[in-house]
Amino acid sequence: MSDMAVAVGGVKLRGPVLAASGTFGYGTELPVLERRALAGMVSKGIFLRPREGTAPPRISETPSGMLNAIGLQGPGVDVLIRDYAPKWAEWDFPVFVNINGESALEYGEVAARLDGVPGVAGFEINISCPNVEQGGLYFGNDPRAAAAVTEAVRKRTSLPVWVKLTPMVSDIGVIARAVEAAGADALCAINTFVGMSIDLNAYQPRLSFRTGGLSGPAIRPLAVHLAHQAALAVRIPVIGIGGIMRAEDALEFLVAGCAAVQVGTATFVNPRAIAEVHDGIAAFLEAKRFTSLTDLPRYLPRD
Amino acid sequence: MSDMAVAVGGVKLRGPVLAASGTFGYGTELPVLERRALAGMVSKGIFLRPREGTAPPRISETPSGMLNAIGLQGPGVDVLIRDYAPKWAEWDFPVFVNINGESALEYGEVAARLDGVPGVAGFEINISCPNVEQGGLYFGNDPRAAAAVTEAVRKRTSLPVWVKLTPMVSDIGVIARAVEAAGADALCAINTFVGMSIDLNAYQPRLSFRTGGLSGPAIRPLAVHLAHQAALAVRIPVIGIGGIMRAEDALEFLVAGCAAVQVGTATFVNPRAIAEVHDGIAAFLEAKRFTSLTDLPRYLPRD
Amino acid sequence: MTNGGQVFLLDSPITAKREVARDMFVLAVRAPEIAASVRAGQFVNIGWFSGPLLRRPFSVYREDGENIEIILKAVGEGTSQLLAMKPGDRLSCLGPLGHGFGLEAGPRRAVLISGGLGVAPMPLAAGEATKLGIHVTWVHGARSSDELCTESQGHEVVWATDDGSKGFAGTAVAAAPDADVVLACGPNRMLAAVADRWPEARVAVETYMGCGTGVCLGCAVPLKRGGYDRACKEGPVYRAADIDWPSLPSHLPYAVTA
Amino acid sequence: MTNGGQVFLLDSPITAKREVARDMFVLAVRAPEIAASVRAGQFVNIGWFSGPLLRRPFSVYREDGENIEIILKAVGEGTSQLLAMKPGDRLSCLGPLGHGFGLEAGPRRAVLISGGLGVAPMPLAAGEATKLGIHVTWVHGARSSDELCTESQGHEVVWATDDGSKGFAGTAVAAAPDADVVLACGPNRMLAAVADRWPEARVAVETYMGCGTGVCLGCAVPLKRGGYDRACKEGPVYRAADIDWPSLPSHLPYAVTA
Ligand SMILES: Cc1cc2nc3c(=O)[nH]c(=O)nc-3n(C[C@H](O)[C@H](O)[C@H](O)COP(=O)(O)OP(=O)(O)OC[C@H]3O[C@@H](n4cnc5c(N)ncnc54)[C@H](O)[C@@H]3O)c2cc1C
Ligand SMILES: Cc1cc2nc3c(=O)[nH]c(=O)nc-3n(C[C@H](O)[C@H](O)[C@H](O)COP(=O)(O)OP(=O)(O)OC[C@H]3O[C@@H](n4cnc5c(N)ncnc54)[C@H](O)[C@@H]3O)c2cc1C
Ligand SMILES: Cc1cc2nc3c(=O)[nH]c(=O)nc-3n(C[C@H](O)[C@H](O)[C@H](O)COP(=O)(O)O)c2cc1C
Ligand SMILES: Cc1cc2nc3c(=O)[nH]c(=O)nc-3n(C[C@H](O)[C@H](O)[C@H](O)COP(=O)(O)O)c2cc1C
Ligand code: FES
Ligand code: FES
Repeated sequence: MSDMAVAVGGVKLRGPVLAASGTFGYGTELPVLERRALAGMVSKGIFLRPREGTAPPRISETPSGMLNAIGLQGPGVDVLIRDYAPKWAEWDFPVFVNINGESALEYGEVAARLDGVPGVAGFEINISCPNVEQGGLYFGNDPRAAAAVTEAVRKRTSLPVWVKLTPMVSDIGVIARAVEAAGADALCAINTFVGMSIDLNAYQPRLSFRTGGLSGPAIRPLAVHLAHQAALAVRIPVIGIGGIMRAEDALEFLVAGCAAVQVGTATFVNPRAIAEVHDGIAAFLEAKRFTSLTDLPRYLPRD
Repeated sequence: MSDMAVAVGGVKLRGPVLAASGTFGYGTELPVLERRALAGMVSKGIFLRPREGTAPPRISETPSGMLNAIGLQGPGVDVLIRDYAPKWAEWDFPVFVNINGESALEYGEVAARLDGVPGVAGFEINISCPNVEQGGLYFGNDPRAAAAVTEAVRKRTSLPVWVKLTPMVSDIGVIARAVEAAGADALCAINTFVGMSIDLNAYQPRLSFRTGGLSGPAIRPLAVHLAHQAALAVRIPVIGIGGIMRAEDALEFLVAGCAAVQVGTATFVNPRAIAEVHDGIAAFLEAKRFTSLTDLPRYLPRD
Repeated sequence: MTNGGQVFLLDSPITAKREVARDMFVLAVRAPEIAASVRAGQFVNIGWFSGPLLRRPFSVYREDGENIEIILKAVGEGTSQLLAMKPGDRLSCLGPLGHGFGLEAGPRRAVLISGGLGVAPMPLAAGEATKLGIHVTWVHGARSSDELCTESQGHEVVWATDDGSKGFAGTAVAAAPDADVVLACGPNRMLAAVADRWPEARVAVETYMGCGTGVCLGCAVPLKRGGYDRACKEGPVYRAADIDWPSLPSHLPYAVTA
Repeated sequence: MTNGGQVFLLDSPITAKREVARDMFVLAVRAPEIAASVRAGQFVNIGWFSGPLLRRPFSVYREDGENIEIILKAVGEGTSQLLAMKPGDRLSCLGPLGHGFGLEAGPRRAVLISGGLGVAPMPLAAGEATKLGIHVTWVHGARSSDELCTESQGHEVVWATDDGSKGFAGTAVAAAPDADVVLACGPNRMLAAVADRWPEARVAVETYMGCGTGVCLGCAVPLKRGGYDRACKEGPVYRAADIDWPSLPSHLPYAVTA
């Protein structure tokens, strides 16, 4: 067996495949799961306070993809600490909390509350939220805002801090470097792309929120490109995300320069997707006679 | 029969469905085509001088999409004028030339040469080209550069000038308004998204150019969103492009606020796609008892 | 109710197919583990090779210990592909999922109300109720007699058609008598009418589903008390009075054509 | 040559399927218009319902006036789906496309060299040559005897296997005699060897194709004189000496497994 362990942004993981935020709940819901292969999970995005989420319809299928507008429904930090963290503390893989806020201060506050709570291994900052202080534009589009959020969290915790990038930018390298400089331990690339789908009976968007985030295999070539660009831009590890259904898809991200990957939408289709991706990567390494995942050739021409 | 005619950016078209640049050659190649439904075509992107294009492999299939890196292979403006324009002059639909350049000046020069040539009905400016003067960044990402190109072309021709937007921007409305102010008669949204796909035998990108443009149904929800955002931002008409395979797909763009659409990749799959999309829109209007395409309800909440 | 039970992920061959009304078909698939444990009102989430990205949820229509059945019409891409398949072709079945009707001994008379494809969970419900010694009246409605699935079960069966071409002329809700327990499934609009008349009715609602397993929060059901439940976990069966009906989308294709 | 001919877009049922070597199959589809006009070396571009986005190009293997045949192995998603289909299932066939070998009366002896699936255009080529009074020697190679498609045609047939398990031990190129006309099809690497020995050979090359109809410029074939040709229009058959072989990708799945 090849060695599948990886070190990513302040933690050692038993494998390269994690569960992506919003597609794995709080780790307690999924049936027929095989936990042995799970290197770690990122919990559903949380805010300081409870959020109801958006009105239905919240999802809509598209060619090889899906749009979602869940609106970050969640119970808020206090319930997370009370109901879920104690369970996480018993598991044999780390749980990262996907944190959200409407201001840099709020992000910092969420991190501070969770810092030191048993079961919380680290943070993934979701900078795809609208920046309420600066008129609703997204933190993730602006290098200064993205850096400010990263710093605000960095100051309030000694746990690993990962920053999850949005793809809706003209140069992801700029944002990547800004959050690296602000103290991120790793980058996660990428979150969903904004999309829209129209209901031709109602002459209006299918989703009540109008737009939604596109995920699934449709976005994979875009995600591989953006993760690769991020990896070229920084020295910290990059975790690749977007449309991974099978081991080959994950290997594309790894060869493109990612240290690990997250599997999202695939889990909806196949609750065992993560185990299958993990096993498939292991089989690939065996077949190619690599003794360890670190031997996998990477395509990272820094020119 | 419902009235399918539309007026778009300086021309009256017999229907709302055009052929997209790079997917219809020079209009002379395709077999089994049904021209009756073609409202117009945009020819393959042209530069001032001949271009060889990129080395193969140039294309790669992805889930519900394809990546291409053709490298704007083409014979240059002079050959276009000599070999193709005379044919176009005989056709019963307008031909727009997709023009490209490495500087604003070059774009203007291409337009000037083509201005007044019989068979050339107008221009579609492709601002997804790298701006050589400003270090290879794309014209389409920068509102000033995009406006400069538009002005450069506007000054050299009295034919309709359409500007084709790139989706790789954080706010398409900003670019849309900039080129509207610079004199564009219509916007075309959108061009392909940059993507990458990795060959796991070679441990390098499948395309020799490394990255390619993603087209096809995979991008449709993103394209509908961006075309809608562009339509909200400007008063000039927007022509929707991206992943249209069937009439329903085209209708999504039209309801989202577009005046017309272009069909690209679908033509590769089905050389009769444009006719089928056209006929399907007509059938939809009949079924809903709209006497004209202009009666189709549009979803354009300007709030 | 029936949650917390074990869920299975099975590679199931289609074993039979029959037409039960105009354009309405029943597919049987071999899924012994699900057949053995499914309760009325639960569903399976079905995927297949070269199918659409997401699985499709279907109520379990009947089971014979070895096979489960689902009932469907071709209303979109997924159902069209399913109905193009033949015995021997394989489906991936995830289930049983969700809370069912949760019938228990006690009540004397049950009325089962179904509209169109809302017939789906009723054979199992009729069977469970009968076993519990409950008298079952099943009222089933459709637009016209040729769209009515007349496979029936229960002590009394009442047909209703909008056009009066078979049985009662009008909706199933209008044709239904009162009872100790009311179970209903059909278009969300019909269920809203059920909720008006019998707030305590147990209704199986329909939503879009991303995962069917409780992780995506896509299947939000708006609640009267505020907030949202997951149709795939807390539902799909609800107490009628608990749902904020005006906020529940009623234009889903299944519902519309049901 | 054979360009400029009419192209047809047909909805064609699969009419037969047979295995001709290990994992190698021939599919017949009803396509009378294409069968009547196809020339050796031309191809059809095939799509199907719920298939991958792009069509897949296949050389026409044989025709009987009513049906055309293609020969393939499951090497990827498209070919796997095609081989899962059954007689009666429908394919969309666009063709005949491209320039064929363009055989004309004149030469006395022709050698046809094929490697693996490169057998595909040869039965038509052997037939055309024979009709023109040309003596045909067909040299066909594969890795081993079980991978060798032995459906053969022509005046002389020579087998070659890399492992010597049937016929000549070595490549088809090494086994081939000289002749007035050399036609070849197989992995691009093999064709490069053909070009070394017979610069005037007519070779059918393989590229990725977006459209098959000349509009996408995806099928670029690098030319010795500089620039690129379109395999789907100016090709897929070329004069061997015209191609810039080192720049032509040689790792396509068909080619690799051929
Ligand atoms: C708990 C539950 C039980 C169901 N039981 C049955 C049944 O027994 N028989 C039956 O015919 N149908 C049933 N449905 C609805 C069935 O899942 C839809 O008919 C089916 O998803 C439509 O899919 P399609 O691919 O044909 O349509 P499409 O329009 O192609 O579907 C496109 C997208 O919309 C989603 N979608 C569309 N309609 C629905 C819908 N009504 N519900 C959920 N998602 C939808 C699909 O999942 C997909 O993402 C049930 C739905 C739920 C939630
Ligand atoms: C002119 C011509 C004639 C051909 N004749 C035959 C034949 O007679 N028998 C046969 O088995 N194969 C033939 N091929 C190759 C055949 O098209 C490929 O085997 C097939 O496309 C592989 O598809 P796949 O979906 O199984 O593989 P995948 O790997 O799933 O294909 C993925 C993508 O790559 C493209 N692709 C992959 N391989 C090739 C390829 N070799 N050529 C072109 N595109 C490719 C596909 O179109 C698709 O876009 C021919 C190719 C060309 C260009
Ligand atoms: C239903 C759904 C909910 C999601 N919720 C979150 C979230 O709360 N926070 C976050 O950072 N990303 C969220 N995501 C994005 C995913 O984590 C992931 O970045 C994206 O879906 C792309 O990966 P995939 O294609 O593998 O799904 C969500 C995605 C989906 C589909
Ligand atoms: C092979 C190929 C070549 C293209 N060439 C051009 C081009 O020369 N100029 C241009 O503006 N757009 C070009 N495009 C982009 C298309 O015109 C269109 O904007 C894009 O493909 C999205 O539409 P679709 O999904 O319908 O294909 C090309 C697209 C493809 C697939
Ligand atoms: S369908 Fe995903 S949570 Fe219910
Ligand atoms: S395959 Fe499109 S031009 Fe040849």
